[in-house]
Amino acid sequence: MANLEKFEEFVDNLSQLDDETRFEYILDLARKHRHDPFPASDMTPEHEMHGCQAKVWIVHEQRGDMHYFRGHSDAAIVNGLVTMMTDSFSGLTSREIAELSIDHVRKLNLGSLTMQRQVGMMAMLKYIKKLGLAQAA
Amino acid sequence: MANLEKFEEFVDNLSQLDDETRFEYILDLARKHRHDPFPASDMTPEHEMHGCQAKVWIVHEQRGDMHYFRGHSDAAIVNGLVTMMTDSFSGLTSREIAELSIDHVRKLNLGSLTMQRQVGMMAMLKYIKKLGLAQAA
Amino acid sequence: MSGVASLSRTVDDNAPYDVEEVRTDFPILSEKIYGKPLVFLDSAASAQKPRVVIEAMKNLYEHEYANVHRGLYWLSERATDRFEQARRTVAAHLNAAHDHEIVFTRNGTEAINLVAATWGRTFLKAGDEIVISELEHHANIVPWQMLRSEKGIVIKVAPITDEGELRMDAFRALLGPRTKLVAIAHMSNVLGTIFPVKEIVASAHAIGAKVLLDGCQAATHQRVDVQDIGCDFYAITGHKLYGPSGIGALWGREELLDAMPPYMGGGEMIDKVSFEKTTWAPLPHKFEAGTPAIVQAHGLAVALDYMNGLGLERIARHENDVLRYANERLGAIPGLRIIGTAPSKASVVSMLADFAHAHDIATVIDREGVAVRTGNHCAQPLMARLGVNATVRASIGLYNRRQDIDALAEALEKVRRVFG
Amino acid sequence: MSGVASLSRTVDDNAPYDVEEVRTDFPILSEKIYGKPLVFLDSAASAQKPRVVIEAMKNLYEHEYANVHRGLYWLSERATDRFEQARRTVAAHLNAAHDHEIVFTRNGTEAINLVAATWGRTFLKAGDEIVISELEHHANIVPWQMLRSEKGIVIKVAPITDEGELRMDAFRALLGPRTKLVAIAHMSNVLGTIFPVKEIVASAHAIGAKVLLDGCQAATHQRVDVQDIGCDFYAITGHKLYGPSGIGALWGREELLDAMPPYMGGGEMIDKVSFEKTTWAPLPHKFEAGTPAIVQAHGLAVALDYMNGLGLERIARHENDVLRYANERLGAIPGLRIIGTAPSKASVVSMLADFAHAHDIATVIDREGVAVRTGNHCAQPLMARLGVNATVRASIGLYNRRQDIDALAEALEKVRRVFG
Ligand SMILES: Cc1ncc(COP(=O)(O)O)c(C=O)c1O
Ligand SMILES: Cc1ncc(COP(=O)(O)O)c(C=O)c1O
Repeated sequence: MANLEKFEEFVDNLSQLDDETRFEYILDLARKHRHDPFPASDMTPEHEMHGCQAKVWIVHEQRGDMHYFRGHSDAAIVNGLVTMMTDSFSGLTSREIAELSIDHVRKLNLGSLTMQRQVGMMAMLKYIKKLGLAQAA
Repeated sequence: MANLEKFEEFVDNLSQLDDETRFEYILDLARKHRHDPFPASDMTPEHEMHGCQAKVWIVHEQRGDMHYFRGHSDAAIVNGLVTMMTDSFSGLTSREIAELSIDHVRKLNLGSLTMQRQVGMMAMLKYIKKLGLAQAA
Repeated sequence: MSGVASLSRTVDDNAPYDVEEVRTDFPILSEKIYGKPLVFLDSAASAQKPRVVIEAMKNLYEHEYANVHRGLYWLSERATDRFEQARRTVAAHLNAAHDHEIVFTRNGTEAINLVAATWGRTFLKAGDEIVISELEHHANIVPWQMLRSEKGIVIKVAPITDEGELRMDAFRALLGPRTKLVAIAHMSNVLGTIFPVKEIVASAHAIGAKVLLDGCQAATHQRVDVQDIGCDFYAITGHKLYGPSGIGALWGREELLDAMPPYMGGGEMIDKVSFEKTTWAPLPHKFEAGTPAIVQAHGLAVALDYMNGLGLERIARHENDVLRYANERLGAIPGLRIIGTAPSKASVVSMLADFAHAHDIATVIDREGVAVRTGNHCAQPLMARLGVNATVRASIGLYNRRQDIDALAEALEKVRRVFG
Repeated sequence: MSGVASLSRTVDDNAPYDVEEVRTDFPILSEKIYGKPLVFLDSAASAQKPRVVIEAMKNLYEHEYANVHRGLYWLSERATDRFEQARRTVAAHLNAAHDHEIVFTRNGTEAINLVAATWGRTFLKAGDEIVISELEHHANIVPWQMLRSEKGIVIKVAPITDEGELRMDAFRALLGPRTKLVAIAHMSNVLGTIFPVKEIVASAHAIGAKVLLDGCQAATHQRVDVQDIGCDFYAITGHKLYGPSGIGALWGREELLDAMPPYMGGGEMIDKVSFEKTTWAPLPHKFEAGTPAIVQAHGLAVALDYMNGLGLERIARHENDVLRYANERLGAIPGLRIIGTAPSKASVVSMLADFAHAHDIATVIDREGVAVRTGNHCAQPLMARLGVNATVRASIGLYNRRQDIDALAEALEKVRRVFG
């Protein structure tokens, strides 16, 4: 599968970190995100993903055959994770999105940030797939 | 409380027996009962006590102020226990019946025949009280 | 998660297991009753638990316990993981298409009641028909009677033969345009009969009826594949599967569960709550209100792992061997009649004795350390059909062996001497 | 049944107990999380279990396990005895007038649902009113909403003050001729407020309404006497009472329970079953269909014995001391606001931080070994009332101590450094 460069970069980076620095890394992603703020006007119920403790919004756009995602959360760590997911899977085709699976989430080694957050990541992946594929259908 | 001679006799006898002979004793009661059979015509739903695995019938009669009980079960051991209960508590006045309590059942030391059977005996006592007191009211 | 001992035992999948070795996995089996070794022949009522199950629950309480699903801390994540892993284990055990088709309940009874109270109440109306059989357990009779009182549905009862088989012709004749559900035991707890469930499902589906199978007994004696059977709901109960008390499960087809309203209301099963309007969580949480039986779900999963470690087919072969022996040995006792002689049966021997009342039998053989069940086995209508008040039922678990049958036979001979 | 250690601790009933000694009764409290000692401050979600409870259940499985009520053999009688003894223990703990007024359920949620589905469905009709409060747990909201959808009853919501107290004037104003039930928390799981239940009962009874108290939190922090309170139903949940998961109980007044139809159908809860007609067993079995959570009921009883061994009043005094300390210590952290400041409150500190999202707080302090709960605490309407999405809640169990609060405070300071 092509075009997963950004994703592979995350996988690489995370695999080289220990728990403490991995945590910092995710918070950094959230901080970077501050420079490219998610507009308040997009924080609407229609963009909100349910089922998380923190609020999560994800916006989807299709340009040609490619899908692009932007997201945000009101909690910093979740915000970092959302950023990781939207950056990872933006620029994919419908077919590529259809092929994403929980193995992708598993590959992102979150160390001690696993489980609940992994569940949250799965949910995000599902949501991203839903957005991408609904558009395709 | 007067008139519990028969009951006290059972208590005495049972307390002197060990598990094996206590069992024989109860079966003996059932066998004796064979010589004074419970008439089939009394084995009717109205005389049947519910809630036991074996069928139990108890018939109540009032003569003057005194209450008399006769009973039967299709299972031999239960039959022995029924006999013990009806013999113990026949010839009592309404007031005396009202005073019967689970302590009376506890005093009948059933050894290893306890628990479920004790529960059954409690149920019989309750039933005897119900029959005796319904009449009295 | 199954013990190392049991793993090493599975090297040759076809060889029978060493039952004496297996017995050492079950602490209670070395108990003495009135000074005599326990002979436990009542697994159909509730099975005993292997040490791995007991220890797994102890460990969870001692090292990883917290409430599930809502905590963001380590212990809660561990406990949630155990709980959801248990769901996956149950789903795999029944070969469910999706993990979220497994709903945890207290027991098999609740699993059936859940279907009656949600699917039944929502989709059935007066005059609609449910077909059950003459040999159902009360758990698969009373919920439908309660629904009948409420909705005016009609319950039709498929007859069995004297041997305890379903009369397929008569069963098919009961199916009609108003039949909405066939709710039937996969295996009888009284007679041991295993019903031809694939045929039953085919007939029911042919007329558009759904099928609920009461698998509380069957799942303990054979591999169950709900997709292969083709049924719509399947109920199991943990304590008969060598798991703890307090846990059971309903498997239901995703689209049916999705269409059903929730059963109980509370935490876990909601999405958003306001005083005006509440929306439901997705499957399976929609049906799991409140704090679930967390540790018991884990215990059940470990029990299923244990069974799989031994091998379901090997367990069945072993039990069938003991069952055959029991038929011979007990069948040879004068005055004792075995009821339930269907060719397809498992694990259960129900008996009538002409020399003593079932209650007396139980009392006497208890004193020999032999535990069997007497009574109506929560199947009063079947008792009425058979024209008996009570039977003596010996049931065989994976840890029983021929000696247990010998002990029972000897105890019964003693009863004959006392009462005969 | 409580450990010898705890018995010896009760010599002087007024002296505080040695919390360090008590902590050794709870195996999980010596766990390390990411290499740091566990600081467990989430007992309001689910409490940890003392060793005596875990061992008692293990023992039952290893030495005395069988199904209950129907067996005539030794093990079954033992298990039945344990189970019914557990009922007596719960009855005594709540000072119920009769043992058979105790119905075992899976959890507190089921206890409330049972009342809604049986008493509610039978005795309420369109237009009848139920009064709840703004701070109810979903378990005491959703069952009534489900009943509202089905029956057209009306739910009225009594407001609370900003401090978290029930506005008694407004509550009384909601009571009217159509009020049939007041269903209200005895203690709030979010704010810790203890409601004036005797006053509530008096007002409700004065207009002929029944009162159900959700005692899932209250019963863990104080002695509950249902006869003294005068309520009609009381719901508790075992896992918050230092007992196992998978068990709860409903207490109900005999005459009410007697008048209610059964909840689920199946074994145990029937008297006679035929296909035509089925009659119900007497209390409490009418409400306990199928194999109950046998071992868990026993575990709960041992947990209650353990609590009584320590002394309910001493537990309350101890917890209140830690609570006062928490209010001071946490209240001094800049940017942290404690919500829920009713004079009558117990065990719970809910907080809002202006320096970090609750989710981030939980994640960071988890890595320090500190377990607290964040989120809406299954009380979304209360969150809406307070105008917040989520709080951080620390809750104090009998084994917590001032050091735990210090650890939490230090972890929160760390959060402030990371996010502030
Ligand atoms: C065939 C059958 N169905 C249902 C049940 C009910 O199981 P449980 O009591 O665990 O709910 C049983 C067990 O008693 C059973 O044998
Ligand atoms: C006030 C209150 N009511 C009800 C419940 C429900 O308890 P359970 O989840 O054990 O059914 C809880 C616990 O979450 C609670 O805090």
